[in-house]
Amino acid sequence: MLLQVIASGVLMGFVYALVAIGLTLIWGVMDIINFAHGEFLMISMYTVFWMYTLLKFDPFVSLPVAALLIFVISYLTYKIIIKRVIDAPGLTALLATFGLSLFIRNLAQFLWSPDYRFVTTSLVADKKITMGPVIIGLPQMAAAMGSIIMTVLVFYFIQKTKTGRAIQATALDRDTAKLMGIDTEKVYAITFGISGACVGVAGALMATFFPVYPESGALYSLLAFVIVALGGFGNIKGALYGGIIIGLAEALGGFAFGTQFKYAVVFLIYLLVIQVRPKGLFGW
Amino acid sequence: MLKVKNLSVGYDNVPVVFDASFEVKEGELVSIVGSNGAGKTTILKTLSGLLKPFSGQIEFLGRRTDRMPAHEIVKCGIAHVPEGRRVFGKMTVLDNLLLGAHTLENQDEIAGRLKEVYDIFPRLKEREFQKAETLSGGEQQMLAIARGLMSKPRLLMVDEMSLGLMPILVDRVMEILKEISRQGLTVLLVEQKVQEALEMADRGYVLQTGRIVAEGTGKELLESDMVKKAYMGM
Amino acid sequence: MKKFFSLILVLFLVAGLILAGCGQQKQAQEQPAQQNQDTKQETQTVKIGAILPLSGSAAATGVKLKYAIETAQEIINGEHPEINMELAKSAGLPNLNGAKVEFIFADHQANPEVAKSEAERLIQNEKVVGLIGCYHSSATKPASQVAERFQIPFVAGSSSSAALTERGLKWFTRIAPHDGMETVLFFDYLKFLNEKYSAGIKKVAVVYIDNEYGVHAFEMVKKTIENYKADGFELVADIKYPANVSNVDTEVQKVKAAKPDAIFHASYIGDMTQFVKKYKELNVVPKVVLSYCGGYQDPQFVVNLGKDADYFSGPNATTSALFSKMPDLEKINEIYKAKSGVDIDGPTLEDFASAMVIAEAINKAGTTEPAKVLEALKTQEFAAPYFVSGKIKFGDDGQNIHSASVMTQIQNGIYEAVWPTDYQTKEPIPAFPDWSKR
Amino acid sequence: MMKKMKFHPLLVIFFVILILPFINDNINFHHIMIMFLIYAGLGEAWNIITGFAGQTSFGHAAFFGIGAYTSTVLFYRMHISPWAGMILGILLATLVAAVVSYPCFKLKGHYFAIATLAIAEIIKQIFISWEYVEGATGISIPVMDEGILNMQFHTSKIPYFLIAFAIFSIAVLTAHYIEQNKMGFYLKAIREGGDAAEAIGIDTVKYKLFAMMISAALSAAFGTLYAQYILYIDPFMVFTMDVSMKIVLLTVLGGLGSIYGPIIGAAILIPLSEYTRIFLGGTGKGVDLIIFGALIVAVACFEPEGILGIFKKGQRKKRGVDYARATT
Amino acid sequence: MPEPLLDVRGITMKFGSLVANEDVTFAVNEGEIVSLIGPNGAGKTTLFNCITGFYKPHSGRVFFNGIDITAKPPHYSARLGLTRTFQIVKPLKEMTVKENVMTGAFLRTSGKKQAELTAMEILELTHLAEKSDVPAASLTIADKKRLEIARALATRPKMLMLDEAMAGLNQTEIKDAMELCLGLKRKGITLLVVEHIMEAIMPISDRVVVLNAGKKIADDVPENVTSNEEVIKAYLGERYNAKSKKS
Repeated sequence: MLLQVIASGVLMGFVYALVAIGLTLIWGVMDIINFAHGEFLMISMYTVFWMYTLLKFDPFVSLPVAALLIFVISYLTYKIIIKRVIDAPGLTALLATFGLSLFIRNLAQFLWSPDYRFVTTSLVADKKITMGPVIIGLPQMAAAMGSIIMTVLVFYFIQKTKTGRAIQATALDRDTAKLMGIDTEKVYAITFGISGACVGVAGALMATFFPVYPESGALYSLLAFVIVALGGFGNIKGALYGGIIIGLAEALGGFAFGTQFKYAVVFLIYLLVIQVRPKGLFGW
Repeated sequence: MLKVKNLSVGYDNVPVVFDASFEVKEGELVSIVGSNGAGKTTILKTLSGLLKPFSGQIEFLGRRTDRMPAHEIVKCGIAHVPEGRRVFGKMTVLDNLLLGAHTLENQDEIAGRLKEVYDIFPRLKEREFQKAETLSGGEQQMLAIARGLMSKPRLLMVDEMSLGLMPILVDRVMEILKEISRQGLTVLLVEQKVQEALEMADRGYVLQTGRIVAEGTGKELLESDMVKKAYMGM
Repeated sequence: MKKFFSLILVLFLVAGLILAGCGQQKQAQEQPAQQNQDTKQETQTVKIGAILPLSGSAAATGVKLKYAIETAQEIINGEHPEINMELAKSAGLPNLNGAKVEFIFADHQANPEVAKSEAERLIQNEKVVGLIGCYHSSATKPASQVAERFQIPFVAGSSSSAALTERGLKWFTRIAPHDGMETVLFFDYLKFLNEKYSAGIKKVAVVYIDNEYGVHAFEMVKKTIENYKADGFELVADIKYPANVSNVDTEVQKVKAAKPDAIFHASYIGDMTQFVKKYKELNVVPKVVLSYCGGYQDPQFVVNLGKDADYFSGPNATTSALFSKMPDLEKINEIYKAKSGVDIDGPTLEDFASAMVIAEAINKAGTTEPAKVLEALKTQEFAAPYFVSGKIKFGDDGQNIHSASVMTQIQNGIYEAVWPTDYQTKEPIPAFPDWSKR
Repeated sequence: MMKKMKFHPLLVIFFVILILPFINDNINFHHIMIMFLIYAGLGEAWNIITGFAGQTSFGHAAFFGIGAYTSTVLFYRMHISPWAGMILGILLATLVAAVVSYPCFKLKGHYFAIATLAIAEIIKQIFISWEYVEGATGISIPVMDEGILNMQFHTSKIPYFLIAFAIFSIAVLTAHYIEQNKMGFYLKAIREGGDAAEAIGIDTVKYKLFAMMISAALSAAFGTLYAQYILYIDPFMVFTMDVSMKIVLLTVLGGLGSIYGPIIGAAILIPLSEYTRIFLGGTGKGVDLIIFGALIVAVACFEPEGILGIFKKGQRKKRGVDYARATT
Repeated sequence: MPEPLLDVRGITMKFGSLVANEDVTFAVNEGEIVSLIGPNGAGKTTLFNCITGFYKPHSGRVFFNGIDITAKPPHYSARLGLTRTFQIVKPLKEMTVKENVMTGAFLRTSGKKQAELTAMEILELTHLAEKSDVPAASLTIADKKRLEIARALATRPKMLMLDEAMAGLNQTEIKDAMELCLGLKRKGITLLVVEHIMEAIMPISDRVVVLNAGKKIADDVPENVTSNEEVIKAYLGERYNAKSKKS
């Protein structure tokens, strides 16, 4: 049973990481807490759901569509809203993203009703892998694989491509980045877009085994905040490891102390880790 | 090549530079000298587009650049080596250099630039994959200049490169700049160390509390009594 | 500068005041306008407040409840001779010269604070003569306290916490069976299965959400099981999970480890669905799963889970399988379905009942005077052809003494009534087949 | 300059707030005024630690909740007057603030913010699971005879309003006093740079701790009032992140770091949220929150320094011109 | 000989494998102006940070006025009368000049009036009085440096540690700064000055301590230091040496 708990915890951790990667990117590059991140996730889940319901598309088919759509939405969010608040003092950006999250969440309720919905069949639905005493659902497995692939992709993108370098440079020193001929406005918009694409992929993968409803995104974004802070803001690897740690903490904590305490354990782990590493596990 | 007319600029509605006019001709090495707070850095920041002028005109190679965003100006051929080096400490030397070549598209051209730059600064080649923050101050300054050169600029602007460098290194970097200038690149140097800056300059301007108070060849300025007075704030 | 500051501040505050004033004026204007219209028809309007979770995490249910109450309003105000109910046949309330009933909806956002202030507003500003709602027991508590203070009758539909009727409130009544009654029902049903089908159910696990609803349900199980020890029942696991749970992996593993024969669930639709998915994934096969009034009763449960929803059971005020047996219910459902697109379900029907009952009480009292309405509520019996019990009667504590619920089980995607045997639409299936054999 | 002014702007604000409920005797308006005072006061309290000292707290609901629970539990279990409960709640919240925030002060920026959020969530979970305080079930405060001792008033909201006004005034005056005196200077120095502050002899940890404790104490007082006013509390309503975020939002909306900010912010946000809900909430489509969200975004975009920013901008322009004149 | 005001004994500070200070020992007597010089990366600022408590040295002790202040928080030393300024100025940007100085003055008083009086007095002394209501952020570099000193002075220190307070100033401003230092000395304030500009500090220093690569290589009166071959080689560089001799 313990094995199963650990396996489930790690798998869930990968899913959390999936959500956190996009968040950490914006946070690290622009120092903005995007409270609407969860809502982007929710839109992605709805996209997949509607493509499944109306067009009978498998979630894996609609995954790129969701990623692209959220990329565009995020990109526009930057252009329309974030651009105006990024240089504002203190918590203004937070105010804006919080307002945006309220707006999107309730717009979703307005448009699609607050019902809980499910994508009932997909390539991976209801399939599972049994390894001795451990049972692993294929949808979770797919999501975990997705999160690993995405971590690697985003990591590679940031480290090795020209745009990635520009993102890094902008994160480190915006003015000097401009002197390199980098259009930092564009870099920010792209960063926001990529973050959106990440969460779009996350939403598509998660829609195969989580319910879709207007509040569904908010659930994961709170945990994603903790994961990002645990891993260190802006650190892609940190988000992955942070996710796994949180997933494990939740599973093992719930197992040991009673499941009602599982999130309390998660928050406690964060507080403990942060005492030793005040800037997160991988923070500079 | 670069013409600045009646430039006024500053921060938060507070002007720092008043009505400054000067020019840089193709192939020259021009120094702007003045004590700290005179507005030298402000002028460079305006030239490279980080600040927008309150009034006045900037013309580079016949194009108005005063309303262009910074990254467009880089594409026009102006490279700005900022005060305090500002290398990307968490990134490798190579990444820093590649960032300098951000405006270039052609991979072969970038490779070519890289080779040229490594020829000028062999030290950087040795440290190619080190994080920039692990370099010494002098090496970082070299990296900053090399990074500026990567964009294949027509005009290289260097801000206060002597700041925080020990004198022996100041001399070395000055040498390198002179060499670069000799190879035909136009250089605009901003310095508070009047001696060193004017010694090597073809022409120079003296800035005092936001106003240009003297101009002439490097030698003229060094010998001019008036300049000394102005510079020392008398 | 500072003077300017204060001026602006004052302006803001005054703006707030004006806004408030405007709101009032608007209402004031609306009211006579409506009254004018009404006087033309020589009738008046009886206003009743309905406080529901119309946004937030329970909005899905709240919106359905709203449709149900609108259905009640339509039946009362319109002429529906096809439905065998007193208020349906004539337009409006016959004993009040055909006065129309208007339900005024307010959103409590699942927040007790808002529920309280909305109750006050409805009573004071909207001049409602009765209140119904609030679905969440935690919201019903402060809202009904307000009703008590203003001496306005409050009829709760689907709020199931037993604590509500234990407070000794005079002006409070409730339609739905509370969780204590439900728990007794559960054990009686299990006993029935054991006796009739030799189901051999002994070990009981309780899975419940960590809020008022879940915790209270569990307390009832703890208390009630003492009386059923003799029948061989024992509690093998109680698993409490956080509200807003993001996944239920660990919870299900704990359930699995306890190997229960029966699982009692106090869960909302979202978490309930996740549990079922996980039961399937980890191959948890109990004999019976019984759900307190909550997620199971939502028709979305079957829509989302399809075949996987089969064999789950729970008490329900109604089921679509009963429609054919109960023509009045069927007709009510037609009206409801036209609005909401889905069949009426248990909680929804209970809130529908609360709307009908309060209107009927006013009609029976022949006046909107609160004391008379309350007297009617407490003393009269109300016909409820839409419930299997057929009637509603409130006890001294305000609890409906006729349990409106039947035990249902989902079979082939349909909520079949399985117990008590009088209302059976299908026989219960007292064992889960293996998940792979569905 | 303005020192000898006949009235202080705060007095004007106090006066206007105080007479408003007597002009408009609509009970719903009274409710809004009470909520306005509670949230404006919470904003003032939060502003001390976040606006002045620059330590972003996302967990103020914890102190609010502790205040609410302490008095309620004492009243519910032992029939101790809520006033005594309020004082105990304040002490307890202050103690908790000191104990939990001390180890967090070495964290910078958002790491601190997330830590406060984590602490608040843990405290919430403790209360949910704590049977003595009725856990998740919440406590319905026994309805007693109305009177100042029981802090319960059933016939009119005016007494609640006056109590709220009193605590609000204390909060505003505390913030005002801090701002004008040594502590305010010190907190602002800490906000702008810990090292510089340390170098001139400011014990940054001590002052941050003071600020947090004062802030927690004020928040707890409002908690007690809130519980007595609603007469029902459960952990989900007082410990929720929604309360923390509402405090943050309205203060940022009004203007961070100024005693006027929370007042302006609450004066806009509270009536706005109440009235959008009242007029549009009944539709069940979330229209009220759509509009509400859009308005917040609009304010953030067009007035990034909060509503107060409009005035500041004017001021700065004037100063800037003066300075330019002085230097040329 | 009286006990020194500041007594630094065997300070060693490491960052990972990098040794920034190695066994540095020196003392500053009451009423002295002592300069701490050395080429870039010699570890001057690190030493400053160790003395004032921003860093915890790996070994060694620091005594101020006979009290052990090693690894005590900076505000502790400030309270004892040891205040420092920063190489990179840290004005409290959103406050005015006067408020900046008042913040310093609050160390010795809780009264706002008193703090204001102290602030005005110090602003006069540092020639900032006419800019007292200007926001600190809009000052020029020279004024910011002056403000940094003014704020430190407002804490009424026995000893002031200036970290490159003259870097980036012009000739006239440097002269002003030198005057200021001498004026402070007359007022009985002991000074420890880190500086690059030799011309400025040589005339005013009573003693000069030279660091190179983290180690102390000289500790003597200025005349002797300037003629110390090791110092010249390590620090000045040929050309600069020649030039400063010329002037």
